[in-house]
Amino acid sequence: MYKARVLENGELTSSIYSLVLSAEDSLLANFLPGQFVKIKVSSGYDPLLPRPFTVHAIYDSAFEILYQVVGRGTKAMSRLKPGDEVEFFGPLGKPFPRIEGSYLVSAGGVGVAGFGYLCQGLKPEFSLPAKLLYGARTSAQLVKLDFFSTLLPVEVATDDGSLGLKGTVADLLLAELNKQSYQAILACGPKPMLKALAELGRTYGVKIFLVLETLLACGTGYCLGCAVPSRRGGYFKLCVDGPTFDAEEIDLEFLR
Amino acid sequence: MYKARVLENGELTSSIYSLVLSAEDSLLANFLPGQFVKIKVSSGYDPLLPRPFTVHAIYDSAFEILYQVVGRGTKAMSRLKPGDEVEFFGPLGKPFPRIEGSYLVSAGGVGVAGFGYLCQGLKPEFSLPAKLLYGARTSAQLVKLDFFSTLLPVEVATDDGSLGLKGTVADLLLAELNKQSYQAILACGPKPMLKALAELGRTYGVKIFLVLETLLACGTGYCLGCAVPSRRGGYFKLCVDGPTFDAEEIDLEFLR
Amino acid sequence: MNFYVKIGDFELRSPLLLASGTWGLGEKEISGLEYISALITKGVSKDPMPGNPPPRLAEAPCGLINSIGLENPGVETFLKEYLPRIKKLGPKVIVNLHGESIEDFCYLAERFENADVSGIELNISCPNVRKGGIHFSESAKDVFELVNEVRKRFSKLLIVKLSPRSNVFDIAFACEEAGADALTVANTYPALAVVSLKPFKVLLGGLSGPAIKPLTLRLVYELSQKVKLPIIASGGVMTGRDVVEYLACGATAVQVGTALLIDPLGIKKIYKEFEELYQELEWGS
Amino acid sequence: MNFYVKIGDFELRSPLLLASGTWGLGEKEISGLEYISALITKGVSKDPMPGNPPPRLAEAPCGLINSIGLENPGVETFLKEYLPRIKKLGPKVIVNLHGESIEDFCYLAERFENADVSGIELNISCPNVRKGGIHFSESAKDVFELVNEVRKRFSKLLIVKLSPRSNVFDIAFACEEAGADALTVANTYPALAVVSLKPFKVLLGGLSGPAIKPLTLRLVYELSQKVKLPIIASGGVMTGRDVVEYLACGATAVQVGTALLIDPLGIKKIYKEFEELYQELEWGS
Ligand SMILES: Cc1cc2nc3c(=O)[nH]c(=O)nc-3n(C[C@H](O)[C@H](O)[C@H](O)COP(=O)(O)OP(=O)(O)OC[C@H]3O[C@@H](n4cnc5c(N)ncnc54)[C@H](O)[C@@H]3O)c2cc1C
Ligand SMILES: Cc1cc2nc3c(=O)[nH]c(=O)nc-3n(C[C@H](O)[C@H](O)[C@H](O)COP(=O)(O)OP(=O)(O)OC[C@H]3O[C@@H](n4cnc5c(N)ncnc54)[C@H](O)[C@@H]3O)c2cc1C
Ligand SMILES: Cc1cc2nc3c(=O)[nH]c(=O)nc-3n(C[C@H](O)[C@H](O)[C@H](O)COP(=O)(O)O)c2cc1C
Ligand SMILES: Cc1cc2nc3c(=O)[nH]c(=O)nc-3n(C[C@H](O)[C@H](O)[C@H](O)COP(=O)(O)O)c2cc1C
Ligand code: FES
Ligand code: FES
Repeated sequence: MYKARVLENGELTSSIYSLVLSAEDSLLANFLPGQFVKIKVSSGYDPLLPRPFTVHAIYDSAFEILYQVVGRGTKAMSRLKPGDEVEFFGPLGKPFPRIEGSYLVSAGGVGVAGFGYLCQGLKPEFSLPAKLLYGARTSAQLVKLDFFSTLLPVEVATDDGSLGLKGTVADLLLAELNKQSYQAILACGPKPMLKALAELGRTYGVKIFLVLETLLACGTGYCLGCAVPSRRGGYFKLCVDGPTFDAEEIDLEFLR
Repeated sequence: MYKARVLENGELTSSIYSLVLSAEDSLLANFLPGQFVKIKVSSGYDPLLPRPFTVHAIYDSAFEILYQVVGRGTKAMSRLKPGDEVEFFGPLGKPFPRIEGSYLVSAGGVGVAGFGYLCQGLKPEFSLPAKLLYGARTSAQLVKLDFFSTLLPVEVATDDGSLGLKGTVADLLLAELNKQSYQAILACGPKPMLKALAELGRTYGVKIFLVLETLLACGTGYCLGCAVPSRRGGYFKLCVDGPTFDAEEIDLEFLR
Repeated sequence: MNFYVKIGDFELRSPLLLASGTWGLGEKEISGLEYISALITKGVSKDPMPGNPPPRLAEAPCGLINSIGLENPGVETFLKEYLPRIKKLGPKVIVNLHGESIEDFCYLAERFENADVSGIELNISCPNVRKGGIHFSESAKDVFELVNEVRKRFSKLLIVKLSPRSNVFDIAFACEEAGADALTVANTYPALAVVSLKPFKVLLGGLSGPAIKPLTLRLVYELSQKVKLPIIASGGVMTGRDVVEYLACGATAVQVGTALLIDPLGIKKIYKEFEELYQELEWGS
Repeated sequence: MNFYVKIGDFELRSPLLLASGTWGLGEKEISGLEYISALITKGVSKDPMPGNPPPRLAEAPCGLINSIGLENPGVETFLKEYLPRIKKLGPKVIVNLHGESIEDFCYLAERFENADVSGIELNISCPNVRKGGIHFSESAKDVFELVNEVRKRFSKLLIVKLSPRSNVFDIAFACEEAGADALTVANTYPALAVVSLKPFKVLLGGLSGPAIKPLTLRLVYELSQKVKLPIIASGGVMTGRDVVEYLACGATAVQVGTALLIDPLGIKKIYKEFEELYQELEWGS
């Protein structure tokens, strides 16, 4: 693992946090949009496994992740303070596919985390998406809206209608696909959202890439623990073949 | 366990720290000099066992412990910051014996921790010791010297002679016993020091009480894990029969 | 809460029992006893036992290794001085028995047949004694004979506490056949800690605590599918969720051990967590 | 450092080997290989195996539960596509073998007799397959026959990897008798994790990591006093101190598994810690 210092750590909204870690620029130069890091969350052996998080943004000698507090590991992370030392490893996983032509990114909840770096446009080989479709339960849960709004057009939806469309990201996408055609969609969020988007993609004949999650042990391709069933039989390894997959290649049963 | 807030936590000298924890006065009213608390040192299950520390001093709605960083648990404690929540339980163990007549307290290194509360004189039923004999490797390791000096006469010894007598606590005690007679000695420190003092005590026919340590699991008398061999066969339980023992009652082999 | 199960005539309104050896013998106050169904005593033997010399403990990753060596005052002193005090604590009492031979166990069972206890738990699984204990678990035949003989002499609740390192299935079948009322699954796992490297010194003892939960959970799951006897789970219960997991895996009740050593106020916490989850899962309805 | 041991003709200048299934099959870079004596491959079977459906993993207190189900490309693809790549990594290669029958194992041993590998490790202890694996360990007689037959066909380093839940002593004697060169003690411990309560869903798998260290340390300690075969320890090695403890308890070498999953830079760290302690203890002199 590499050592890093906590530069910032704080709540953006109830249960979603931002963590900024120091890292050498020579290491950061290897990070590509869509990749993730794993972070050690305890000083002892419990919890044992480092937790994976996609890189949200890259700064000078630092990178940021957004994380939702869901269990013991993220709870422990939420207690980190500036100056604390943490261990991490990365970059891991495949970057986002490089898409030629106009494409959308769509995020549900903390799923937006992975798109920041892409939208920052720091890597010329990754073209900017045309728009971000972004949904959450309620407006307060739409974190980093200002950040994204300065980078690209953003359309939002909330379950309670407190901001943007009253509805889901799938509703946003449906409206969008009815207006215009896109080369591809990149989607990250909860499983039901991904499933809905994958189905929409199929109906409209537009390529859709899903950012998937599963429990990881190694994140480095060593353990074969992160099996994602392939549509053609057999398994992908989420941590090295993904986390982003062409929806056509995976068995969508996985999203149940 | 009870919840407490960290009010202060910091290094006094290399590897010896002071931790001040909030606690309700109604609870603190039960604390007696010589008793200890156990403190949970991890948020997960590793390390599993709370660590025992004698109460060093009592303040309004707060108490202080002094701890030496020797392993994983104390290392984790050293990272606590004001405002953090910790869990503890106590008071545990027997208080110091109530000694009538003039007596000495003698401490080696962080062994001084337990005598602060006694010397504060907050509990009238515990008479003040006549003197503190206090030794350490070097002057920098003599923590809380100012605190003790305002409460009672202090004689110090250092291995390197950087302050007070060049020598050990046993040397201090020897000089003291040659000068004057005492009802009893209360001693806390590393095993070789306790052994030396116990032998001196026997030679001079003065009662000596030793504050002992061993690994504890429960600290509450439940597990029988903290066996201290009795001179008369069988075992004491350090956590409920001690931690302070009459040197005559225990098998001094334990100090090897 | 409407939790209610029976093991023979033995009624439980809480799934929690206190495990042998982890709450003393009633000398010290225990908080939260209103939330448990029974107290299982530290192992009691025919004659007093001094226990093992120190060190008796070592810490392990997410676990505790102990080698107490069954320190206890012996059955007569227990009956005279300890039992009355333990009875006053409130909950029903089950006596954990240690014997070196079938005769020892029979003798003890007879002594408790008319004593004011609800049942006995035969400890054939202590890893920390030279004779008896875990050595019984080496042969299903011996266990059958042991339980069979004890059964003849003891009419109340008869539990056998298995060792996880034995051939649990054969031993469990033997207990069932011989007329036991329930099984405790399981005792600690034989373990080793290096106490010091120079000079080289080890502690041989039994591992308890969270580390063993996934292992004992597996044993309970497998055993409950193979034997009809009710299973009382023991191993690493720290939270209400752990209790629920054991019940879901086939246990009838669970014992709390190491958790109480760590947090003397832990019983109430575990019970409350259990209650909440039990209701959330609508198990009671 | 002057660490040097031999198992048969097999020389080790570091006590570290990489455990089966915890470094892939050489697809991904592994840092610190200069500090290890050999790579033990993921289990290789006669025919390709797809592995188990997800979930394959669960976290446990101080441990990891896995049920990979021996996903592997089968011996022919392994020999053609994987072995050449693994050989290029540098260290000697030991192939971990999985068979459902004695015939399977014999077939595999023959295939590797003339392949460019230093030895084989017979996995008679995988808890995650329906046939073969741990089921072999139920009978010392079967194990004797298996090892005996394989020995006739394989002249290089022959290691048998034991299950901790078997009767290890009898199995170990059987291996010794049948001509094995060394034992790996031990594989993962059969364990269970409750993946979800509603609907109730469990993962049956093998427990690895720090949680099992005190248990495997005990097995190594006891076995090394009873069998003459060199013992390669495997279970929860996370630090240099763990390596030293295993050697002090009778192991000839140790395998690093879960530790590498957690920290891909861990080999160097463990080796350096070991080296320092080894010198401090003056074991080399
Ligand atoms: C490649 C990858 C990238 C990720 N990026 C992000 C990110 O940028 N921001 C973010 O907030 N989260 C991200 N996650 C999810 C994040 O890793 C988990 O939320 C985190 O590991 C949970 O740790 P915990 O200890 O708090 O929860 P635990 O106590 O381990 O678990 C709490 C609950 O969450 C479930 N859970 C645990 N891990 C996962 C998982 N990986 N997938 C689904 N459910 C899980 C458990 O089953 C349990 O119900 C990512 C996951 C992957 C695989
Ligand atoms: C009743 C009592 C009161 C105590 N009061 C104080 C106090 O006021 N201030 C203070 O600094 N320390 C005190 N101690 C000792 C303190 O509890 C230990 O130093 C601490 O538990 C070590 O925790 P760790 O996780 O840092 O070390 P570990 O990683 O657990 O161990 C580090 C090293 O210390 C040894 N060790 C661990 N615990 C003990 C122990 N209890 N006795 C002897 N050796 C041990 C281990 O064998 C190991 O070699 C007291 C102990 C007892 C029993
Ligand atoms: C300190 C200690 C002493 C124990 N003494 C006994 C005993 O006397 N008899 C017995 O059958 N089990 C004994 N046990 C085992 C426990 O009753 C329990 O089965 C085991 O610790 C596993 O549960 P746990 O993980 O909840 O502690 C003891 C355990 C500990 C930790
Ligand atoms: C993900 C994973 C996969 C494993 N696959 C195999 C295998 O294919 N064959 C085998 O004999 N052991 C396998 N093992 C067991 C390890 O080789 C090792 O013996 C065990 O994990 C204990 O060591 P550890 O605690 O250092 O991980 C696997 C272990 C893990 C964690
Ligand atoms: S998490 Fe280990 S291979 Fe993906
Ligand atoms: S530590 Fe448990 S009885 Fe003393």
